[in-house]
Amino acid sequence: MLDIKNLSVSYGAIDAVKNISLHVDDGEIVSLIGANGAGKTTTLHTITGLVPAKSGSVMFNGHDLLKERNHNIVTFGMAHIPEGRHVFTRMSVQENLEMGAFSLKDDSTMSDDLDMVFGLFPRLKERRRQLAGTLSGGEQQMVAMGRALMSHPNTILMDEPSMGLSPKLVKEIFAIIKKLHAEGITVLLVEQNAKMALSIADRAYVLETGSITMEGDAKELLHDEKVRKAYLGA
Amino acid sequence: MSEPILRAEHLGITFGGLKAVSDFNMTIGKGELVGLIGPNGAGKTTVFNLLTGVYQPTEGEFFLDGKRMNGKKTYQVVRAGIARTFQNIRLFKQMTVEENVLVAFNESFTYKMGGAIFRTPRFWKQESDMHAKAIDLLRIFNLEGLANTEAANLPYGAQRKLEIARALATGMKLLLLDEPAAGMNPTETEDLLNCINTIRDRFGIAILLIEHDMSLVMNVCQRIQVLDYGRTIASGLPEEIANNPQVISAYLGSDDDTDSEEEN
Amino acid sequence: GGNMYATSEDSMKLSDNSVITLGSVTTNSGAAAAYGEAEVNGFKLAVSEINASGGILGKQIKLKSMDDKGDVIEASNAFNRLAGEKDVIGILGPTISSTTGAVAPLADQNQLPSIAPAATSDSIETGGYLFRTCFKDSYQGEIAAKFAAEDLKVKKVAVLYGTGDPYSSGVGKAFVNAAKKAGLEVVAEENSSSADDTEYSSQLQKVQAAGAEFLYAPYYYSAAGPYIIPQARAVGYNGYIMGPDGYDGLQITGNKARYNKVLYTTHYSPDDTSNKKVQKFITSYKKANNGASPNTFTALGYDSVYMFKQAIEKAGPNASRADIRKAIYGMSFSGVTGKFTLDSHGSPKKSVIVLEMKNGKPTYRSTIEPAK
Amino acid sequence: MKKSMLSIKQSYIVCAIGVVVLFGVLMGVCETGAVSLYVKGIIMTCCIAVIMTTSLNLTIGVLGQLTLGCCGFEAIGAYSAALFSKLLVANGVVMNDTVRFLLVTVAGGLVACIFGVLIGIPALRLHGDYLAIITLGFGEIIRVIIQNLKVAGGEGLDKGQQGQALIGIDRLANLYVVFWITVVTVVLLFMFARSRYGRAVKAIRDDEIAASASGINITYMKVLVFAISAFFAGIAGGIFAQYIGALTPSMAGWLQSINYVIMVVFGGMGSLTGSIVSAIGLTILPELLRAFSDYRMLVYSVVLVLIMIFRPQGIFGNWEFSLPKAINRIFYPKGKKGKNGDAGKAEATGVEETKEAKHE
Amino acid sequence: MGNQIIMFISQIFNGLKIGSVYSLVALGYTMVYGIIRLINFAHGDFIMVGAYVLMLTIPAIIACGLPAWLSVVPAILVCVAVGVIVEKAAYKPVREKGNNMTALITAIAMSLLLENGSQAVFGADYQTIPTIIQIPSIAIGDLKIDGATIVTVLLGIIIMIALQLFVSHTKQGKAMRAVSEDKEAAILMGINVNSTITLTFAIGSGLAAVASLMYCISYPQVSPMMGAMLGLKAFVAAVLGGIGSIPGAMVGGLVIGVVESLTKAYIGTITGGVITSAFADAIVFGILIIVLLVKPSGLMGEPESEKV
Ligand SMILES: Nc1ncnc2c1ncn2[C@@H]1O[C@H](COP(=O)(O)OP(=O)(O)OP(=O)(O)O)[C@@H](O)[C@H]1O
Ligand SMILES: Nc1ncnc2c1ncn2[C@@H]1O[C@H](COP(=O)(O)OP(=O)(O)OP(=O)(O)O)[C@@H](O)[C@H]1O
Ligand SMILES: CC(C)C[C@H](N)C(=O)O
Ligand SMILES: [Mg+2]
Ligand SMILES: [Mg+2]
Repeated sequence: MLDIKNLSVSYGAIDAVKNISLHVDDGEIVSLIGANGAGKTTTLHTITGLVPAKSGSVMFNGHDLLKERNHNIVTFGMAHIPEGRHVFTRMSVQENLEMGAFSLKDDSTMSDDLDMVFGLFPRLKERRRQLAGTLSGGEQQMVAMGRALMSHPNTILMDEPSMGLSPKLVKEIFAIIKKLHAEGITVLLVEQNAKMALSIADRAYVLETGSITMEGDAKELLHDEKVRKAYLGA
Repeated sequence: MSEPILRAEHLGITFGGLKAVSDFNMTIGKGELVGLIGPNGAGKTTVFNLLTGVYQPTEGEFFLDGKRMNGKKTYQVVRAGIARTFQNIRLFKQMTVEENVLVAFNESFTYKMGGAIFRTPRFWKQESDMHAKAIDLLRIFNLEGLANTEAANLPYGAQRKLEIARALATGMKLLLLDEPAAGMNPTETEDLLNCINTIRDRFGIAILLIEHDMSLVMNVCQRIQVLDYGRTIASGLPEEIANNPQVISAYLGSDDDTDSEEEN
Repeated sequence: GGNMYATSEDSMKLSDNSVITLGSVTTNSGAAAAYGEAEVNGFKLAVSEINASGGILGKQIKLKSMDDKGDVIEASNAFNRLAGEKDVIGILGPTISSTTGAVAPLADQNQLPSIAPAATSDSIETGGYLFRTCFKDSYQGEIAAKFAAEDLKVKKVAVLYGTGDPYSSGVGKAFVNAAKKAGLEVVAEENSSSADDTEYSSQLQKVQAAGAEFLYAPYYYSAAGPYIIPQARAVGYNGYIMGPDGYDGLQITGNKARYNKVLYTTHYSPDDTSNKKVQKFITSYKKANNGASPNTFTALGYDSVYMFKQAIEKAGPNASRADIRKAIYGMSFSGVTGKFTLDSHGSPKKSVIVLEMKNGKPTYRSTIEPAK
Repeated sequence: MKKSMLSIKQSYIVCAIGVVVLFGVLMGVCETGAVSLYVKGIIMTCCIAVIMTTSLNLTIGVLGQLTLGCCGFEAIGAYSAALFSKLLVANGVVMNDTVRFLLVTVAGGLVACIFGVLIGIPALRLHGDYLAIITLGFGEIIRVIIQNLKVAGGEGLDKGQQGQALIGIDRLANLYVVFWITVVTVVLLFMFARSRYGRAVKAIRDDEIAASASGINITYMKVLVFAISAFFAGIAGGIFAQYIGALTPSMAGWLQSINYVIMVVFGGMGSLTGSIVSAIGLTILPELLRAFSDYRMLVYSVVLVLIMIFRPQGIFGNWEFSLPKAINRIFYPKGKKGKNGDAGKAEATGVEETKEAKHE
Repeated sequence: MGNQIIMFISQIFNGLKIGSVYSLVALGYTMVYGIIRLINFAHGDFIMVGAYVLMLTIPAIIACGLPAWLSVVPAILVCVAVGVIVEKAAYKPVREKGNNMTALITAIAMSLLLENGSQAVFGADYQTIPTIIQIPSIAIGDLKIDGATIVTVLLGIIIMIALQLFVSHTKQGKAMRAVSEDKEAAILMGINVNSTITLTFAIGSGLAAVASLMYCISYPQVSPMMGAMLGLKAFVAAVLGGIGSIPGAMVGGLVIGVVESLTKAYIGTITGGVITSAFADAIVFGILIIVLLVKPSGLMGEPESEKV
């Protein structure tokens, strides 16, 4: 379980995240919504150590993530699908997936894991030898997701997985998130597509210019008047 | 009907064996707003790249106001009147917001190097005229307060708007917008929709819009053309497109198949 | 406008100072640093010897050394700086011809006598305040051609030189001209881009194929020793190889036999027992430098200091810079690098010694007197 | 937008006065004999370095293209000027020294400029490290060609001998004239950078694709910048030739070019002030280090590494010094942005046209 | 006629002799460039450091009764140490705070530092290296081929294959590729970016020591400046082959060596003496320029086209 307390992050003079606290319980889907520049990506980046925190604490299953070296975090069972996918463009689809298993000491499960991912994303199986850089945006998103799954995570941070995807792919991606959830994986989901995000999440936080302004049951927030006006374009 | 702003005939391009776009036909009249949609990798951005001279078509031709544009370099196409925004935002990051717009006004300046070096009255006059025009333009997008901010420091939404403002400053007849609402939430998208309507009314230009956000596309486009694997699979009025079974299966996805997708 | 080149009328005299200050401008960093370093070692040895034996006219000598990086601007600045210090009575250096060429007019304008130990280019002569201790390029090329024709009696000669280096190309071209005059057949004229290439096999192979009996390869010891000579032997060329004074200190690598039939013209012979100065120079250098051997540039630097000594002694305790210049002009000098007289352009007329490598050791072969 | 206490045009006048005062000081110290030939020589060297660095800054800092061949153009300018000067004398053309100096220097600049265009058109199709290496290559080719030209060796013209230093060049460079050439260079570069041309160039630096999509002819602008840089490098070369009086092909080498690149980066890319200060600073630094004699270059390289580690954006970043601003700050101290430390940021967003670089 | 052919072949081997050394050096450039996009200008000077270590250790190694070439072991150790220290002390802080250009200047400054530093320690003069190994030359009829050339070429090919296998098939190699493509994503995979970069530097610097050995076998002399021109040529080789590409570095080095050699041998004859062998360097650069204009990413480099 992930527990963030009083976290603040700044880029030089810009305070991107101001004293936020949030938690994600095992097996939950928690959604983090907010306008552009609210600090969502920054929050996720701080959790996995890509950006240093100014103050606060991030506890994950007994590990103080802010004190850990960032490349070790994945070994605790946390995977992060970054904003903008960040696939390794000059590696093939399969190599990308194999990179996902980099942190595993033992790679005997590799072929089973690959089969699992290919089962989830049959399209990737067809394209396993293609360089990831030449894939379409949606296919790259699948690679990013599959790659994260390869590290046997129990918790996945997802940053705008639906960005730039066709409506059909968006539906597919959300279906997969639900399926992961059903398998017991914990998900912290950042989304612009607030409607979809809130409809599959258990709980949600609303981030506004670096601060959490609302939190609660996702379905309730979905019907909250303020949220509807600000994020759902009602 | 008089000569349309844009007429594309059988445009196509191949990347090392891959036909990214083929037999692309389209006409856009003055003041029209046309949508271009299709699955990821269908070739939409590639169409924009063809229309702006980033890539040269391997087949077909296209005309702006009846003038053939094949073989023209990007800057020539832009000067002739086609401007665009980019799917991955491309601003002049280390320049201020106002400078970003002024760069696009470059062709409207007539002072020459000598004028610049000797700071002639013409230099001063044009610089101050352009400054005024730039601020006017920024005002449409509520960006005038940020005129002296470095573009890199703008919030994402503002960056998207600045890209549009910059494109407008080239003084084009046809504006190509590539996923302007990507990464925006529905409320911000609505704000953008208003902006698009404003500029179309105010400048009387034609717009070609790529977008995956159906609420935007269906609301603002007069006609929509759908690409899949580089080919046009449908084109028509928004309602027709929304109900076209081929479009639904390739692009929109049916509302009830979300669960079946993952199983196959 | 400001006249940059006003002369300093109020130049000091020797009597104004309790010590005699000599400035030096040499190349101590960059690609040619090795030569400058060797010269400075020569200066230092001479200065300490002179000071130990009572100085010049009873005064100790002080050396002010400056590095020019082999760069003309740096050399000019360093020279001007020393020229501005009124106690500096003369300059040793610069090291290489290009910086010397830039400094030569400054010496005249500052009326500051300068002795360049090893700048060999023909073109730097002014006949004013700049003098040198070494032969000039054309002179050595001519001597070598004469030697090939008269002493070795070869017919087919070849030449290899670096166009990028004024020394190498200056000597090489002079050789070609003289060789043609001497009736030799120049069967191959090969070039390298610079004088510090490492690979010459291609050109050498052509020299070999052209059937040359004698190869003139004017380079420095650093290129000739480890590269040119072994590579020439490796492509099967077994004829004579001759070089200029740059060969002094030739470094032998690998099989010593490869260096047989290698000759060079130089200023002095280490095994020349007739010149006591040579032996004294070599032993005291070895003593001061942990047994390391001096090379030509050290010897030339060493002599240059003694040239100043002789001139200052002649000019007397009240001499100004201009008086010292007068004393150097046309002087006859006898030092480690031979007995010579400076001509009206400031270059020495020297006898040339030809050394031949035998079993890895340079041995005396003959002395060629300057044409009168 | 921050209001300036002095109008733009007034500020230009202030800068002009500043330059004239500086010149007065220079003339004062020179005429009264307060400075030695050595110091004059260093000032001359600084002027040459300032011209080289500020013009190179246009390509590297403003256009954002790394070139390692600037000394090739300097050498072309130097050799052309030297040979042209000899040609004039050989043909018995009599003219005032200063006129001849200016004439041949500009001729050197023009020849370099022509080569700039010829080399720029193909080279500028490449970017980044590839452009750097191709310009380095052109520099080396220029060096080798000069080295093998008969006319560029020995005494030049008919007496030329390849591979030799070109000597006997009339040393007509006069410090006062060179000072004004330097001022004019800086002013021209400043005016260029602060105009629609400069804006277009900066746009290309930030994003080429977006720049062409804004109607800018990238190739034309790049070649223009390259040609301007080459022109001033040629001017610097012409001055160099007529100051030193002797030229060798090695001046075109890449190591020399890298020296100027170091100056540009060290000063802060895109900052004219930075270029000027670092050109002067890095010219003087090795002179100051003469005290360390043998370890001079070692100390120099250590200083360079340390500065890059602790100040990687260069000493000035992209900040510009502005005399009018400094005056405003002194005489109208109520302006809120008076803190020295924050001056950089405040200036960067301030009224652009008042930024004037003045050299110290 | 036969003579001409033998001459031609031996000219090619003359080119391979220096070319194979360029290749070894270029491999080091390419490794480092491939991962952090930095032209490590000091790489040529690592060779110089390696050569000095050889010079100092060979007598001791021989005194121990071991073959002289074993002194490559201390050379590798010292070069790796120097490479890693340079990376940690200078490049890393600059990479984190500055941009490409400042990193490049730091590399140049580092190169100056190593050159002037070793001059301060060893003096500026050239020093010879004792014979390391006598590799007999091979004679095929009239054709004599230098043994060291063959060994260097073979060694280059072996190293190239080993590197290629390492980079594409081992975990560490994949980590290198991942870091070179996307550092953030690499961290998320659990890759220690800093140690990966350090490892790359260590490999590159170790290669420099091997290159020193092969260089000193053919060209037995050291001086503080020896790395400058060698480094530049090797860098040109790496760019010609396509910087970042391991086989490209190998091919680039050999091509440059052979072009140099053939130019020196034939250009004068072909152009009737108008262009002499002194133009060899210019012709090498000319070829580089033409290749880059035709194929901007070098002979074997991957095109880096930006998708709009
Ligand atoms: N590397 C950076 N340097 C400086 N400021 C940054 C940086 N990254 C983000 N910011 C700023 O921090 C704030 C929060 O950004 P962040 O990317 O976390 O927002 P977000 O909620 O993910 O927005 P979006 O929906 O656009 O992805 C913004 O104001 C942004 O401009
Ligand atoms: N320069 C290129 N080289 C090779 N293939 C290319 C290039 N540009 C585009 N493609 C290919 O052309 C196809 C169409 O790409 P395009 O970017 O036009 O898609 P799109 O419709 O804009 O998709 P999306 O909605 O994801 O942006 C893709 O398969 C892409 O990989
Ligand atoms: C010291 C030597 C390298 C100088 C050389 N003879 C020259 O004239 O350049
Ligand atoms: Mg984000
Ligand atoms: Mg697209």
